[in-house]
Amino acid sequence: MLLTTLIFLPVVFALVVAALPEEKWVRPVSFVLSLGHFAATCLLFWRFNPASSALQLVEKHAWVPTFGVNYFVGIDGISFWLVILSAFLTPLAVLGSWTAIEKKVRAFHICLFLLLSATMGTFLAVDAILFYAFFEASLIPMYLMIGVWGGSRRLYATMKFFIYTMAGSLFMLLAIIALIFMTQEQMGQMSASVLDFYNLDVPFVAGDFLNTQTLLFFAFSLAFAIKVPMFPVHTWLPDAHVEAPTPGSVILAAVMLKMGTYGFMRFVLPIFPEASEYFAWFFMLLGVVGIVYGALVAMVQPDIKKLVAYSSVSHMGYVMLGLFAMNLYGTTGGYYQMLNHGISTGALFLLVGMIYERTHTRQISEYGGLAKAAPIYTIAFLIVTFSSIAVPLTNGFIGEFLILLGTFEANRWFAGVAVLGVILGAVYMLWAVKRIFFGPRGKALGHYEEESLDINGREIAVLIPLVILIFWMGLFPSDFLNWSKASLDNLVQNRTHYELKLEE
Amino acid sequence: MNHALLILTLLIAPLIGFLFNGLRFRSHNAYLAGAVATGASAISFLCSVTLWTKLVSLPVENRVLETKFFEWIAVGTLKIPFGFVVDQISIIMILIITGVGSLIHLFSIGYMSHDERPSKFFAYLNLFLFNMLVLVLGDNMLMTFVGWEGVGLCSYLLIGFWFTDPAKAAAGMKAFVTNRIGDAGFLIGMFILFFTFGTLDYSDLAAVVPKVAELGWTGPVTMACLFLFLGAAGKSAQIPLYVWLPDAMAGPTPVSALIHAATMVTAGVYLFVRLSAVLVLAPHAMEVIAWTGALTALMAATIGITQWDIKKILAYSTVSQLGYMFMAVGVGAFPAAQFHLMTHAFFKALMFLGSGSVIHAMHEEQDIRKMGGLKKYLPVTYITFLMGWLAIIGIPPFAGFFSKDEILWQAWSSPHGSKGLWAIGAITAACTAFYMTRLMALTFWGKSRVSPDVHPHESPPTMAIPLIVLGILSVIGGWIGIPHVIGEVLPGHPPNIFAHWLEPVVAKVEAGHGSAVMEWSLMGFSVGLAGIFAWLAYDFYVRVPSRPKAVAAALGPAYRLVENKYFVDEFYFGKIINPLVEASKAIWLYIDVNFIDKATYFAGDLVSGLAQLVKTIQNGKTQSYALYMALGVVIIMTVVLSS
Amino acid sequence: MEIQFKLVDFLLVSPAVALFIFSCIPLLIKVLRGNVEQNSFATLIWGYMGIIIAAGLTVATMGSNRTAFEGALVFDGLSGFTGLVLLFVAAVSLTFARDSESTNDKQFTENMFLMLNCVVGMLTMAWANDLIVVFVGLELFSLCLYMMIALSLEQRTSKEAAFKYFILGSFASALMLYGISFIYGTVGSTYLPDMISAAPNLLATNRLFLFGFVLLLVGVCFKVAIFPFHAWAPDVYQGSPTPLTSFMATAVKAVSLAFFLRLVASQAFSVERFWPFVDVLQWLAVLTILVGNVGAFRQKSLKRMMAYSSIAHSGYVLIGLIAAGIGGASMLGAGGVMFYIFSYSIMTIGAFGVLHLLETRADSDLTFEDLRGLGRDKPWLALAMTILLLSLTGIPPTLGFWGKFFIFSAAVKQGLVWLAIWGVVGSIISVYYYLRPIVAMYMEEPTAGRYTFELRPLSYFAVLFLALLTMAFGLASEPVYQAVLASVSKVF
Amino acid sequence: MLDTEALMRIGLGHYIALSGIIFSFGMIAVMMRKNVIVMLMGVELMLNAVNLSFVAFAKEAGNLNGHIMVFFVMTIAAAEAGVGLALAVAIYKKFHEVNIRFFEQLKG
Repeated sequence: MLLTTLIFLPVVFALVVAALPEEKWVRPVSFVLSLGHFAATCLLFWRFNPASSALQLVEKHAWVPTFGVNYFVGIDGISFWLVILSAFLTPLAVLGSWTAIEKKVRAFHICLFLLLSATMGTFLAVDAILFYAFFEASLIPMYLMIGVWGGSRRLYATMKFFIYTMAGSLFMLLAIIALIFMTQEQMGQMSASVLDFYNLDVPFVAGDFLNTQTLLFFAFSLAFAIKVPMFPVHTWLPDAHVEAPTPGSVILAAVMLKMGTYGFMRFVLPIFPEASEYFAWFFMLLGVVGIVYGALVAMVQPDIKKLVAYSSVSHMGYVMLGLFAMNLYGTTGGYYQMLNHGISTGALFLLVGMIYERTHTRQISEYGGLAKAAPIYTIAFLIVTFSSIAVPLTNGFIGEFLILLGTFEANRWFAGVAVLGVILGAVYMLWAVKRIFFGPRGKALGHYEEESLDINGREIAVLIPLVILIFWMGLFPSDFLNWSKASLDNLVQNRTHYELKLEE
Repeated sequence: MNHALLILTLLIAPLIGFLFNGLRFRSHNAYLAGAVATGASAISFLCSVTLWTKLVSLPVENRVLETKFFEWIAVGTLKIPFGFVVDQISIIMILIITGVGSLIHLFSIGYMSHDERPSKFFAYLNLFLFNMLVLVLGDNMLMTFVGWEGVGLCSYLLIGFWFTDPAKAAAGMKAFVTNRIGDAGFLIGMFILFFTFGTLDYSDLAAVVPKVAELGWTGPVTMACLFLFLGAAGKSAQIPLYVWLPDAMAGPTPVSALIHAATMVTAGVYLFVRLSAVLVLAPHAMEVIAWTGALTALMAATIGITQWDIKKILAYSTVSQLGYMFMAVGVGAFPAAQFHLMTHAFFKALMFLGSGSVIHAMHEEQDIRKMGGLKKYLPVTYITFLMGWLAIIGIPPFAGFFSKDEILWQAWSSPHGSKGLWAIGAITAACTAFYMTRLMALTFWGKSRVSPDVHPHESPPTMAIPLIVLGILSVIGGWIGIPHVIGEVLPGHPPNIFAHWLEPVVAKVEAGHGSAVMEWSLMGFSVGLAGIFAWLAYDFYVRVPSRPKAVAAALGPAYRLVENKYFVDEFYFGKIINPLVEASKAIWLYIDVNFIDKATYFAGDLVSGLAQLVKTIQNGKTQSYALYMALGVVIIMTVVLSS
Repeated sequence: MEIQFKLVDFLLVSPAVALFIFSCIPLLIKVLRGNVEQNSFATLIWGYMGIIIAAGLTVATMGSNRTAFEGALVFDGLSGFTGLVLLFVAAVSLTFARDSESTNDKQFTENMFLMLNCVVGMLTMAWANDLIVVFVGLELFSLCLYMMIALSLEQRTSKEAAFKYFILGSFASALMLYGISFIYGTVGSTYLPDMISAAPNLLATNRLFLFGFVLLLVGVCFKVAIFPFHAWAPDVYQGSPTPLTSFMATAVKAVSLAFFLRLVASQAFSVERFWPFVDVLQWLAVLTILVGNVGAFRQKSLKRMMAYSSIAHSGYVLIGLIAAGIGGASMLGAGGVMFYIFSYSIMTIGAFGVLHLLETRADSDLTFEDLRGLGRDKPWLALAMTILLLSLTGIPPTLGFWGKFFIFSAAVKQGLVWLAIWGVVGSIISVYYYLRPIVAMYMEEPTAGRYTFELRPLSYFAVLFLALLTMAFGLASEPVYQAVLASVSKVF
Repeated sequence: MLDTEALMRIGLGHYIALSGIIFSFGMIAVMMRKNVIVMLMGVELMLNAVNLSFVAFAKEAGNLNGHIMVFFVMTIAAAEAGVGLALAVAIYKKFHEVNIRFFEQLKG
């Protein structure tokens, strides 16, 4: 029942928030409730057995038995940290949006809780249709978040976001349907369970594009690639991020993008092993292009949030590169990078939001000399920056190093190009840092007194957990990876005949 | 205390200093901050000394103190412990780092006493110390890389310490990014080594490499070494990545002394001494390293002749000296490289601190054209600076003479060396003598050109003591590495202690050719050359001050080329960086906005256009609708009945 | 020829009889009171009673699988299920009609009379097992619809809509009838089972039959609004009073599709000679999806947008019909179609209901701008509209998702992947226009004081209930799907 | 040589052909004429063409179904005519002309 509780508890919370008599209670109550949800999620540390690669804490109830669709949830080492990450970031998002969200506070927190529920469901669903349902359902709260609480071009951004994502995922729906019928042919009865998909023998013909496995592979890949987002289907992301309110950006970057990469790990790689292998070069190429391209474009962005958004493209390119290196280093690194990106980019968006609340501009050119005006903020920003550009002993380094190592093993030329991302990452982040924090006082700082722009206690409280995690994950990666090790090993070593057992 | 605890203390002390000062970064109390930081550094130094005594007490063949704190990364066969090793190489490094580091910390108290944020400064300095210690103590390449990036980070922070000046902030960024280019090479080098030898552990590498060598895999090793050299070139300011170091002088002078002269910039040399067993398998890579080092030495030395900023001259001098070290590495003279590293740390730190003292005295004036005749105002600085000068131009028996001549001799005699390398080295030595003497002449000798409202004054004792200590070291520091030929004729036949100390841990290159006579004559030649050029510079700048201008005018374009540092910065900015930025803007505009988004819009426009078509067809006329139906029926019937 | 009518036959048609009787009662009262309109609520209650009794009787006779009147009517699961959907839709539309500005006046009694008799005609068509009965039923409900539309208080567009619908409907009926005459001429009977049993043979050999059969299908396609027989739909839907639009868009489609399903069950599509038409039909499905979605793309009027979207939905259903027709796993297709009818009816009538609630005048024609501020002023109504629109888009876990899921499943299973892909493309286009009302309701700057009026409670309740159903059946779609499968199991 | 006998013998084919011609005339009337009354007449013409073919087929098949159908069609045609004329009257009352061009408001 734990997993079901984790998925639907936020829905209950949303109702609680909706029923609160006074709006001024919404924020504190939401914060406490989301903390409660995080605490409940932490129960997983006791209930989850990290030594096993099997699917654990399974719950299965018939939903649409005619099509073999079940309410089937379970957790393994791959979903484990993503679930924790989602639950961890929500209280921070609530705390971080304390003053950022001024109108329709109640509705905003309802959206936040529904989004949490949908993301939890996405990461925990083992049934393809259930996964699809949560995957799609998560769009709606985010759509509203951007559209209602967003910036000036919010309508454009939110429509673009929704249509892009929807366009990819509908083809995935067709592919899921095809797989369901394949289970019927090969196993005698229909099943939408991913576990049964793993056992399918999806016919593959190398060299011929129009064969079953390749088509299904690309149908799934398109959906997830848009979500990741990979070059060249990334253009919804900068717009969505720029227009989204701070907590929306945080959740979008930290959690929702992971749905794409998680989809690759859960669906694409194990269900279509031959096609994945055959087209690995293509995805590595896109990953590499994404890394360099994202970095170059981030470099010349005039808007801080857009810069961070493009840096996401670059970072997620690393993740894809690692996953499609298809070896232990790459996969582990890619997985770790997913978490890192969640922490550091989430933190960056929070930070950008904090300063935006004070100066009401995100134009880099209007800043300058912020380090004097907001020293603590500067320290936090620098730490997160170093995490983002993968300085050793921060979390980012572990992920990037392992990814590059794995890529080098798989294809040294891609690794050679991907390494450029290490350089360019430093370039765009530090250049931005230089222009924002150093030099003479910028226009945006206007009449503010020295240090009066600095962040307050609440904001420090938001950032401290993230900063701690940055170093914790950088110093003791094993504390985190040990929980996923068995599953990742299983994914890499048994890729061609992948199987997830159910924990007895 | 057992060695693990010692190493822990050694590392933790500066970290605690960093946290202490970092958490109270707003404090203006330079003395408290400096005391804590210097104390932390001193504790580390004491630990280093203790470790050294421990090491000495161990048998020669087994002088290793290892400790692994925890498993850092363990994925697949990659097992990276958070482990440290103290052996013959790293002990030299940590003694230099903590020793010279402590002195510089001490010096900084005085130097930074009037700064706005002394606490922050000392915090960074201690953080640097920590990272530098991690770099040299790491027992595997990845730990070295941790320190490697860490020192780069601190360098970035310290160069940009006075960040309100955009040029200084830019210099910090330039340093970090240039280093990152090298780091990327370092990463690839590591990958190649890992997938060739299956380990990144230094001791494992040393054990595995000779066996693998028998298989004749020189290809990957050469590639690995070249990529690692790219990393080293970034950190140690070699062609083509040296450009950041002169700009790095934007940082406070003690930083230049500690990071950009004595310790961090020598990390590349340290790396190759550490990996000597691997490097000797790649003779082609060695050749590249040697020649790059030599050319860097020459190039930087020539630039040094034309500079007017006291720190810039020293910076180019550093680049040049680092070139020597790489030349030594390239010809397989690892002990010589390490030896020069040490002596250079002494005299260059001294000269930087001395220049700091001068700048401090001159109220932040760095242009040597506005100095002159300072020896009477700054006696201590002058005397100690003089020691450094004598050391760097290689006058026996000062420290620089031994190390530099060792390198020159090896460049001549080593099987990897050549006469060309030696010649470049010798010319560089001549240039060095010239520009260093020029520096001395313009700063301390001759007539005073100090502007009347500046009243130079000697520095306080906290600044003087480090100068004196380093001055003494610059004099005697070379005596532990007296070459064999000199040792033979000296009373008591002092051996080359330094080379013997390192012997067990560095790869041996087969003995050089060349006789003692040859060695003596080359030594004499180079010392003589240095003397001549020193005198020449004295002649130029003290006796006939009008001559430099005339010579410069006579040289014309050649002079301007050198004066403008061979236009390398202009080339990088004009031909690489700016085009890259412009290209990125173009990519953003043309690919992102105008192509991908346009394609998306095109889909939208297509639907929109079709919508217009549908709307046109839907014209509201009942009879048109009936016509569509009739046409539909006709077409369907045609299809169905005709087939 | 001896004709035997049994008592049980009358029992079986009793729902229609009941409806007819209850439609007459208020009219009779009105006439007796000297043509004075009585309380519309009382009229409504009479209507509800008729519908409830008819529904009860339908349930009672469901699954009996009998034929009545010499086999002219058939009472199988398909007709029963369709009948229930029709009655439900009628009840909701009646509620709307009573609350509407354009219908509720001195003539609500007549309106109700027409609507219930319209349902009688539809039930007749749903039960029909003979082409004559099909035609009679079809004409009965069509004529009622023409009149109801024309009865609107709105003077201009409703008349235009009625006239267009009338002319084009008659035109299509004539085509269909012409087709029936050829079928009769070649089969020698108008009895549906005769035709179905003869069809495979005749299709292959007899061009006249082919001609007639295609014309019959064209007639049905007109009612379902399949391209190129769709052109009436946007104009008529927009011009009609919204309660009627909601009724037309759902009930007419439901009953026509049910009849289509019967035709498709004839295995005609598996006759090789008929394959060109199946190909044409596939193209028509694609074009219908495209025209529907593309046509809705740039509409300003919400009703017109919904009209085009209903054309698109017809296209999706046509995919299911083809999948049901080509043999093999026909049940998937048939189940998908019936489920889609069910889900589509609920969502569409709900969405039109929202529009109807917001209309303040008889000639209101809401645009997107008119929805601004709804999220603030009428949050629950906005929420209901959001759910309904998301369901129409096909976002899980709403009912609309399952409708699409079952249809696409059938298509994929039957090898009609390309149709499914076009369906997906259409859905992607539809995201844009279905989300625009949501944008208007929540995200655009609201106009002050637009929605200060009270919502009419019955319709409001109905809309909320429909939204709730959309969610509830979305979460629990299996029972519905099982019921649907049971209903079509005898036909296929 | 023309088989005059065959031409003289009027059979099913002729009836069907005639009904087809009348049906087409009806269709054309609906599609071309602007006067609403004439359009109605076109519809009636189409229905009567159908009647003709029904009767012809019934004669050929020898059963009553076709004849029954004709009666139904006639009734329905009458009803349709009633509705149609009522609409025409409504148009006339408003515009004083029964031209279809008044009904082009709903479009796009």
